[in-house]
Amino acid sequence: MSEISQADVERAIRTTCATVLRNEHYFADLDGLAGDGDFGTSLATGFRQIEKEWDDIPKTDIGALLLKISMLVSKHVGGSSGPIWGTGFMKAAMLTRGKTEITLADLAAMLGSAIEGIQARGGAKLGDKTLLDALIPVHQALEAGGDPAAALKQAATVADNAVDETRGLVAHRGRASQVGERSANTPDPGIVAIATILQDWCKDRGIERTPTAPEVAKATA
Amino acid sequence: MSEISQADVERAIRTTCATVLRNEHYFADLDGLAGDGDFGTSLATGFRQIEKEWDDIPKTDIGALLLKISMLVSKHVGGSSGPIWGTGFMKAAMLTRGKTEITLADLAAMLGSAIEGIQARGGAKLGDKTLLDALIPVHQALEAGGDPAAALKQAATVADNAVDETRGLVAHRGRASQVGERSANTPDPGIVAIATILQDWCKDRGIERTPTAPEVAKATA
Amino acid sequence: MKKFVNDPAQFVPEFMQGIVDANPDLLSFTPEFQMIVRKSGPSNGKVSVVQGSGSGHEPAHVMAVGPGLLTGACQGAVFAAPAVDSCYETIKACNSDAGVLVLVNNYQGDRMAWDMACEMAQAEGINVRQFWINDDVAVEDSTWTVGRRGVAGNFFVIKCCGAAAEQGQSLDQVEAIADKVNKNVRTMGIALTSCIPPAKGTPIFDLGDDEIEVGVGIHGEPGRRRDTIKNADALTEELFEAVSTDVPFKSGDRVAIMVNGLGGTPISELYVIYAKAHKLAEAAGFTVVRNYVGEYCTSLEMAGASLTILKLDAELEKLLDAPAESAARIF
Amino acid sequence: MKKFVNDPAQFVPEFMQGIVDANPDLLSFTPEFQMIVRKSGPSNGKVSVVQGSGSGHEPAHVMAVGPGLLTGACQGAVFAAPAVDSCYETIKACNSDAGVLVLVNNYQGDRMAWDMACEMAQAEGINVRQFWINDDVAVEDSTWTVGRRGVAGNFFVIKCCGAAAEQGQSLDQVEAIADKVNKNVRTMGIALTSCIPPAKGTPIFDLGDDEIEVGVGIHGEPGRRRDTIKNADALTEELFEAVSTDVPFKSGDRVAIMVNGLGGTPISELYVIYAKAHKLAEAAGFTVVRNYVGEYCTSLEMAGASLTILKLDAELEKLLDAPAESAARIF
Ligand SMILES: Nc1ncnc2c1ncn2[C@@H]1O[C@H](COP(=O)(O)OP(=O)(O)O)[C@@H](O)[C@H]1O
Ligand SMILES: Nc1ncnc2c1ncn2[C@@H]1O[C@H](COP(=O)(O)OP(=O)(O)O)[C@@H](O)[C@H]1O
Ligand SMILES: [Mg+2]
Ligand SMILES: [Mg+2]
Ligand SMILES: [Mg+2]
Ligand SMILES: [Mg+2]
Repeated sequence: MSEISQADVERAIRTTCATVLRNEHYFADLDGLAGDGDFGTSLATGFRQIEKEWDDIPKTDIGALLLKISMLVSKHVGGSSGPIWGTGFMKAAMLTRGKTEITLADLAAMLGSAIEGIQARGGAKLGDKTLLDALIPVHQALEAGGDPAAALKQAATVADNAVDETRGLVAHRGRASQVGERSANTPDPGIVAIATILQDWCKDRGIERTPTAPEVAKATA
Repeated sequence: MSEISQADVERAIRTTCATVLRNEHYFADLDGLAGDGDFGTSLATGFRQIEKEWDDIPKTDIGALLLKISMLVSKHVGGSSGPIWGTGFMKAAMLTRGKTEITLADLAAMLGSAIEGIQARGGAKLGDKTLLDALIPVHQALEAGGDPAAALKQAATVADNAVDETRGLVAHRGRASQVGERSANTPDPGIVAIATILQDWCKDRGIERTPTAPEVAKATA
Repeated sequence: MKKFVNDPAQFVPEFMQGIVDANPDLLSFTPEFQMIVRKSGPSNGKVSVVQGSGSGHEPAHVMAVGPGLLTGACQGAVFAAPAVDSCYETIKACNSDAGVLVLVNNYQGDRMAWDMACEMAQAEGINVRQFWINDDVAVEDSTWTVGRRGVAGNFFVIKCCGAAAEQGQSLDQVEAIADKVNKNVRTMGIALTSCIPPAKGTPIFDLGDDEIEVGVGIHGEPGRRRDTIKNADALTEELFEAVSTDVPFKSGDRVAIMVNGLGGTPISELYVIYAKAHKLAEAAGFTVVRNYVGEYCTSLEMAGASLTILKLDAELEKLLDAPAESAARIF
Repeated sequence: MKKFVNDPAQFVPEFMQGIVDANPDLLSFTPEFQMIVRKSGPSNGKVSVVQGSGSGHEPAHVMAVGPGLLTGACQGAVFAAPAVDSCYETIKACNSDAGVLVLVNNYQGDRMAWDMACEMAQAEGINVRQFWINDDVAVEDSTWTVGRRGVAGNFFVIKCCGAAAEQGQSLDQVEAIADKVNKNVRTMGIALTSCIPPAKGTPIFDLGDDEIEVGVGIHGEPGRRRDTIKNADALTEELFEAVSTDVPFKSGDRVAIMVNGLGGTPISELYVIYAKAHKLAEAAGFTVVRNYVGEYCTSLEMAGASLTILKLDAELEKLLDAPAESAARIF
């Protein structure tokens, strides 16, 4: 039985574009705390391009759509985010070739494959204080199945929690990892971004939820 | 009849050193308003050296003393001030060769000759908004003769007045002259320096007098 | 933000255009990939040496393209690794039958971008390898992090590899030279101020009026510690100590010393640092064979400087001596 | 004030020491007179070209000492003309039977110091002449002032006179070349920030967060007006307009263009300016034969830039092409 239509996916991507562009400077500032301050700009450059080329992006099926997104990210996003997000979308695309609708289980599988790809690319593990610390619990939430709306709300909640749970950790990957202990007590911008995107998806879907992490609250305000 | 002893001259020079060193930064700031901000430092560099070498400076006669002062200024003072003050002391030295005491008339003649030398060196005239606008009326005050103390007080007064009288003028010499109209409504640091030195001489001599120009009041405070 | 900038989003392509306009006979520019390649292109029989990294470090990296230096380079946005496609296109544009060596400064973003690009190029049968530069002693290495950062020592790797490639040495040999230079070069820097990426519009980090960042990274990453400003000799002593004890260098070594300005520090101050570093080197028994004082790897207008020491041998001395030509020039 | 400085009073001799330590074979240093002379000294039969001015403009002026450039130079304190004795000793140290030409940037202080020094030297029978450089179009000339200021155009006068002297041209000829260059070179600059002379410890003037000084002098002297920051193209257009209409230059002219950083502006921004200046020059029908983008005449760490255009002829092109060597170098 179908749970998520291609229209849903397209709408989620447009919402994501809005989230990233709205937070271009805020995400950059967060990256400036322990990293090099380019995260917001790098990501926004890619999603601004996706917005711009939206009408020409193939809509034949979800796989074609995501493959093009992945290529646009590889082409326009610099910093670690380019290879990381590009790899993620690429993996998700491969599992959706030819599909115009997917189930929640499919979505979980897509994210699982994206996580594997990102780990292979950047060598990060759970607890290294990267966006994987948000994606991995989100993946579990989706795997738990149930009503898609409820699952999405749960996904947003675990990602939101990840911001505070990882705040105290020392980053082991990315620019922030090169400052050692100095990265502790700063939120990881990648985790904040994932949590913010999911929170915006909830809002867009009319799912009531109040952010807990102050950064997510600020980014969705 | 003697009016000014070599001891008086030496004392005046020591007092001048104190004036210039105390105002190193203030004179530099004044020069920064329309000029290049080096006046205070340039002058202080020279007079600090005079302080340092004081014991070795020949005291056989006023001329030898002033000649050495002129050489130290030429060697250590940069900017326009080096040639200007160096030339001035040089001219005064020439009129006092072998003398160990001078009259007020001699002092007037020394200053007159210094003024001529400075004009020949830098081509400035009365009204060009340079320290000549202080030295020239001071010269007249000294020429008027009378009691040395009264003459000194009068000299300090006309120099002090020169600060306010020239404030509105546009500088025609020195760095300040290269900013055109922009130099108007700023005091000339050279004039302020002359007025401050004379005011300090008065104080040192126990001559009662309150400065009128705010800059002179600040520099002697 | 007061800068000579038009549209911040166009800052990188615009300054690259200026570099090419100023060097029409030397360089060619592909705006789409923010890529600059030698006008003469790669030469078969000679290894191509390429690089690509974030912008804001000028004259690194595109200004190091030219005979005896890089064959080509691409730029990312300010302080962001280049997009994967830029790296891939740069490898392709510099492809040579003798092979392509990519000199990657050791940052996660740069490494991942070049990893992907190299995989794509190798899949097409291009003979390309990566070498990672990590000369910054400020942040200690550990199995956890991606390791030390690549900073100003990069210049020496480029210069030596570029010269070796020009001589027609093989990819193995050029790679071995990169490894030798990297193993013998160490750097540490101090920031006196932050800097403002045009697209960000605000300082990348905050430093108090009397604060300095000891061991700062060239993207404003925190280093060893915050401290208060000391005099030039004291700061130089700390840099010299940190750098010279790392290889370790020893008395009798022949060395090259670089005092690199981070962008906002005047030349005169760099020479105040050099005067002290030179004294310290002689006291340590080093022979300073060559010195480099100026801007080689900057962080926009950041005030600060880094000290680099390279331990030389006859081979490296010859390679540093070799002629080279680049967009960074004086006459 | 955060700077790489020890005792501010020793700042100038300390950085000069660094320059000489970095160039032991090229230069010799006399600390007492803050004077640097070519190691080889003056050569009889060749005119000596000397200069001396305030410090803070590095690489001008002592870093321009070397074969094909200056024979010797002396420095004053930051932004202060050198002491008369320094000038006098520099003339003596560079004395040549072919004569000595002093290139004086047109500032009252410098002129008076060199006047006195030349009188002293001539009294001793030394064949020395002064030439005054005044390429800055910012402040209009008038019979009242000492005239226009000498700024970055100074580099071209040094380069051409140095090359001519190297060729063995006579004092009259070298002086004629100085005059030709000076008559055909024009400059104007814009400051985005002020700067702090170490001995002063505070900014030499104040600029608001969005203010710029159009036509600033290299000692922070006010220029044409205060304005608010505009984009790089607009600022470059104003500089180009002011400079190119002054000689006046005309379509068909062969020119050299210099974009000079005032000290605190990153290289990347200088190339953004160059890209626009290059476009404007082509639109005006100029042929840009040579270009110079970098730091040639600075004001400590001041953020800002100046644009210089030199109208060329066959003779000047040859002189610019001639080899030269100086402390300012890259490899
Ligand atoms: N190796 C990695 N694997 C997964 N995510 C990573 C990795 N390195 C960094 N990240 C994520 O990317 C974010 C930083 O992105 P960005 O600023 O574009 O990269 P860079 O660190 O190169 O500047 C971090 O907040 C982190 O969440
Ligand atoms: N040509 C001149 N003749 C006499 N006094 C001058 C002349 N030019 C400048 N001055 C005096 O010198 C002062 C500036 O000295 P200084 O700052 O050392 O010179 P510069 O203008 O070269 O920086 C001015 O305030 C003025 O009183
Ligand atoms: Mg980052
Ligand atoms: Mg002055
Ligand atoms: Mg980055
Ligand atoms: Mg001066």
